[in-house]
Amino acid sequence: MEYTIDELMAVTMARLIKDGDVVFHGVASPLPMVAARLAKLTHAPNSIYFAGTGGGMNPEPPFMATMTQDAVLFEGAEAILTVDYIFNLAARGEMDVMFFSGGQIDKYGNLNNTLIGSIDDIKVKLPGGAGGANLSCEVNKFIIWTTRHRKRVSSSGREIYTLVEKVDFITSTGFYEGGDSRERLGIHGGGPYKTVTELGVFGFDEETKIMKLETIHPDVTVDDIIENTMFKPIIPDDVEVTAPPTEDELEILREKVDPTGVRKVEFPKDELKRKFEL
Amino acid sequence: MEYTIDELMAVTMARLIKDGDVVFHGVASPLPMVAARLAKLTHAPNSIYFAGTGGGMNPEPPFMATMTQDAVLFEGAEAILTVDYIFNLAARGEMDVMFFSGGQIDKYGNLNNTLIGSIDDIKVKLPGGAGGANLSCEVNKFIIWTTRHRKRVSSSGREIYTLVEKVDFITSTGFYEGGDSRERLGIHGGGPYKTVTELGVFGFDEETKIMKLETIHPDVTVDDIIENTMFKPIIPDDVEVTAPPTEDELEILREKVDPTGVRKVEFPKDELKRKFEL
Amino acid sequence: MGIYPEPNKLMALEEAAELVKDGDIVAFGGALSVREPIAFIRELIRQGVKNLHTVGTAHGFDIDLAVGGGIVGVVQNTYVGFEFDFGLAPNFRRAVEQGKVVSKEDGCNSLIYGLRAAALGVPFLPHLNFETSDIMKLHPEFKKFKCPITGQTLIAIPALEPDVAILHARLADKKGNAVIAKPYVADILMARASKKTIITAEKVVDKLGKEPHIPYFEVAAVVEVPFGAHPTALYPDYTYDKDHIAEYIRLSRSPETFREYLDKYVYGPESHEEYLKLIDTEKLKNWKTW
Amino acid sequence: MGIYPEPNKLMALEEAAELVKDGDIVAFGGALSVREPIAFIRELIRQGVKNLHTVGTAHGFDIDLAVGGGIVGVVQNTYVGFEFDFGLAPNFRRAVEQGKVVSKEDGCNSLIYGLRAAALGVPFLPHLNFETSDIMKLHPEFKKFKCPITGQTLIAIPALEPDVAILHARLADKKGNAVIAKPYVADILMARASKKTIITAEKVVDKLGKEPHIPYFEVAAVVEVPFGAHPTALYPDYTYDKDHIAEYIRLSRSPETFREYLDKYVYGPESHEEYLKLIDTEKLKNWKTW
Repeated sequence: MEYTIDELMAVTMARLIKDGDVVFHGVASPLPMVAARLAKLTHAPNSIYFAGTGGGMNPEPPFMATMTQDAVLFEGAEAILTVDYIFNLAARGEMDVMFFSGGQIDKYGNLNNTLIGSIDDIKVKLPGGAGGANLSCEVNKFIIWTTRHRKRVSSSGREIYTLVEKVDFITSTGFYEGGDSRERLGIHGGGPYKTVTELGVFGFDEETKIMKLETIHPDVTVDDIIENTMFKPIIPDDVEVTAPPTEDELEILREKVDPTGVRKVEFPKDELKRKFEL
Repeated sequence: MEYTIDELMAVTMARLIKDGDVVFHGVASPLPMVAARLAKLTHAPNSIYFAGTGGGMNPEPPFMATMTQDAVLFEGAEAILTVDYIFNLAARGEMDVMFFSGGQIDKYGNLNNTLIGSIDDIKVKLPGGAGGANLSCEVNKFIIWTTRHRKRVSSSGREIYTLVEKVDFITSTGFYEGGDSRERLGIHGGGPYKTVTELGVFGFDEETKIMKLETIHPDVTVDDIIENTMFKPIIPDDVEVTAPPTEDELEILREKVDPTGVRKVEFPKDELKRKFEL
Repeated sequence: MGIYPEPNKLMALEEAAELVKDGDIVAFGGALSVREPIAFIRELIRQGVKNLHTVGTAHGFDIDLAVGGGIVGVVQNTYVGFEFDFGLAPNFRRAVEQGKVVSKEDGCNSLIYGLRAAALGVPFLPHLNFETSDIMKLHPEFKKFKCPITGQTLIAIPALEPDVAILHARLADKKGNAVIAKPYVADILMARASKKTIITAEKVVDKLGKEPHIPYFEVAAVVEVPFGAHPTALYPDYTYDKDHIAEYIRLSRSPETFREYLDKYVYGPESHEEYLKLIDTEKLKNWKTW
Repeated sequence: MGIYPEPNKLMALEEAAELVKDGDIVAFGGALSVREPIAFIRELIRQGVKNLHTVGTAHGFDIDLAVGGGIVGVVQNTYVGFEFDFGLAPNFRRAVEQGKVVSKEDGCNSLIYGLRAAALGVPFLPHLNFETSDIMKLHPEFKKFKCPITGQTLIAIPALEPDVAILHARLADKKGNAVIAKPYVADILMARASKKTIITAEKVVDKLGKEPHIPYFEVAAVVEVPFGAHPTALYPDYTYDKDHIAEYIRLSRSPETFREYLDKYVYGPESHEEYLKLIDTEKLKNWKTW
């Protein structure tokens, strides 16, 4: 039996959700959507899933949507909550898991969804961080994901990284300047918990709060990680391979959660050609 | 055609509501309830009436209730709002008219609904001011009413006044210590507008903010007012008699607004024997 | 702060009442003559919990019964009384005048701001100035401060997080999703502000079939108690029981006579079913005869 | 601050759009791919209002069209883009990068706190500290201060009172009572926070027959505009028009090609009815084929 990178990422992200967790994601979040729903249908049946700012509580969609406000995300929902109500859970310390991505992600897990360049000289206006600026300072933990870890080359020949030394603009706060800098300022919430990319999974070093490689995906080497990461992540001596999905997880993912393959839209086409043997 | 004191007070209070006003009252408020509804069926069809903390918006009850949470106050309501939502109108400066009463009412229109005696030695615990403490500092204007203006004698032979020199406890803020004392502290809202009792109607002197007699009811003399009021109200040279209800108002009040006579429950029995010729 | 993800929270009244501890801050739902969780309060009296601190807007029978039943230490409601039907709340008034219960009377909006701060997860909310009210003297926890934006005087109302909200619903599922009933008063806010919510419901069903007013994750326990608001009303199912209240008022004239009330209606019945045999429920159901 | 007691507010789209003035702070309802008041925005572009300041959470087509149509000066939304269907918002991005529009990007919760402060009638609300976010640099009006209760650092978010909220509803009556549709997003809060609300509705009826989400006294104007959210969705009546968006994205690649879009869909049609002839409304209505 084979599986693909989108499936590996979805399952890896799902497994970070514990039973009973309150789980939320924002706009443009196919993988978190799929992961949250998969967790609920596998090991975390009592997790509480708010399907984006549309506010569907524990929906049972027959398939997933590219758009977070799609009607399918209200199918079978136990309630439809207003967005302000959901955000209050975070400030109360009741939002266990959120998922954030970023156009740039730095070694402390700070995220940039706002602009490339500077405030006074905006090279690229990104869509914006939505709830991230506030919620990253409130939720119990957040999981960073990106399907664009691999560096690429711009039309002008410059190398472009997603995982950068320093973000151009901190939209969502990770471990800020590292160490206890976040805690010292009285920022609430636990900060970033893991970073899941198409190459591997990182945690954060307990003391320095720098990203620390935990696992690499089956067709990835530690050198691939180093080459595609602008900053120097902490790399332990023994880096294991990311645990594969189970057959059960794959079946539920493919048949019940996301039969139309919405999870794939986040990936560059070439990534989807990667196949792994179960 | 005859009319009675409950009818005169209801009509007098109703006429203080202008068309388009937002009108609210609290608990234990039969006369305000009847007045608000009467205004809406006569000269103020576009007034916006919230029927107490039950939150019925513009209900069309076939009769009135003694209790402000009674189901009849939701009959025909355009919406049922939560109590916190209604209160916000006051802070926004959008609540035009409220009605407050008090166990004690002083010359500046401060109201006591909390206790007789002092905080450290409570002789009588009154039910409480409900929204008054906050809302009296927010609503555009409030109307004070009482059906207990007449002094009475306690079992120990002491004279008891409702309209007192100084309240034992300020629950709701009138013109506080008079003059510009209320304004100077930055208290919002216009403060008390009129006081309607079973003996007459008072306004407030523009400068001193002391209660100023405006009209007396048909069977009342200025001496009656003086004798039953502990403080010295301002009494102008010419005090007119309170304008009588029109036949229309009486008919609508008796037939459509309050056919069961809920407005009468606030009055001592003897007061209801007073009859006036139209 | 509290999240209750469990799928089945259905329990007996006795078990749910044990979730309320001595000294807890409790918010009873409903108001005045409607939808107060009276069956639950009777059980609290039977269990003899002590020194509860009640918070809420204008209430009546619930607070007076709880005070008369000896389970209350502090009352932070904004009004406690009947209306022009039965007047002052006899047990509440007596207990406060005798110094047995502390009245920490609040204003409706400042009370709501406290609950709202808790619901929002912020340490306080700024209320427009009402420093001229002596209600401020009963609340040393309310602090005057200068607005960091405009410089005006405001009152900081600290977050008021009840240990438990007890709400009587018309319908609930076993998880705790609950449909309350008009008037909603402050119930939804109370559920959100509290550490946990207990739902007593007229009926517990497998599937609600409609949008809940209270989402299940706020709810720690669900109890099925038909006529659970009696003698207050739950519209449109049943109305306020004036005959019962008249008897209550009569028996509340002294602590001794009130003991008769408690013996007959609280301690006497072996169960809620037995209690209901003392009530003419048919009459209450057929109220809508106007 | 605004109360609208009038019993009949029904008016033409043209007349309602005149209520929006140059420089107004405007809150568009809905979000991203749903229930945005697009017919109204087309009329605003035709009337050539200038320099609007938009506020809201995550939006897409509405803001991008308004920016492309030249009526926006400042965007305070928290996200402007399509999702994984069509990616970045082309007109918005170009205008910001060229300095023609100011992006005053906000966080969803801080944006909501501003609206909520306005809804509550208080000058500010205290938000948990997020001083580490550079979003603070785009908002000099947000002030760090010390909590008067706990001493912790908080961020004061000043009241944000839109001049007008424009919400697309499923149903409204002539007075303005309006039933919106799932998802509700921030519409109810926007109506409450704004000086006035304009309701565009699929259908205007004499009697709603159900509880409104928006009470009439917040509403200054009611306009009947079937398919008024097109090309965004209004569930369950019609879905997101991906074909239309694809055409939009294609024509947005330069200001010159975007002029073609405006000529065809905004300036071209004589009326909203004429606009609808350009759309396959049947297909959009029959979306629920899964």
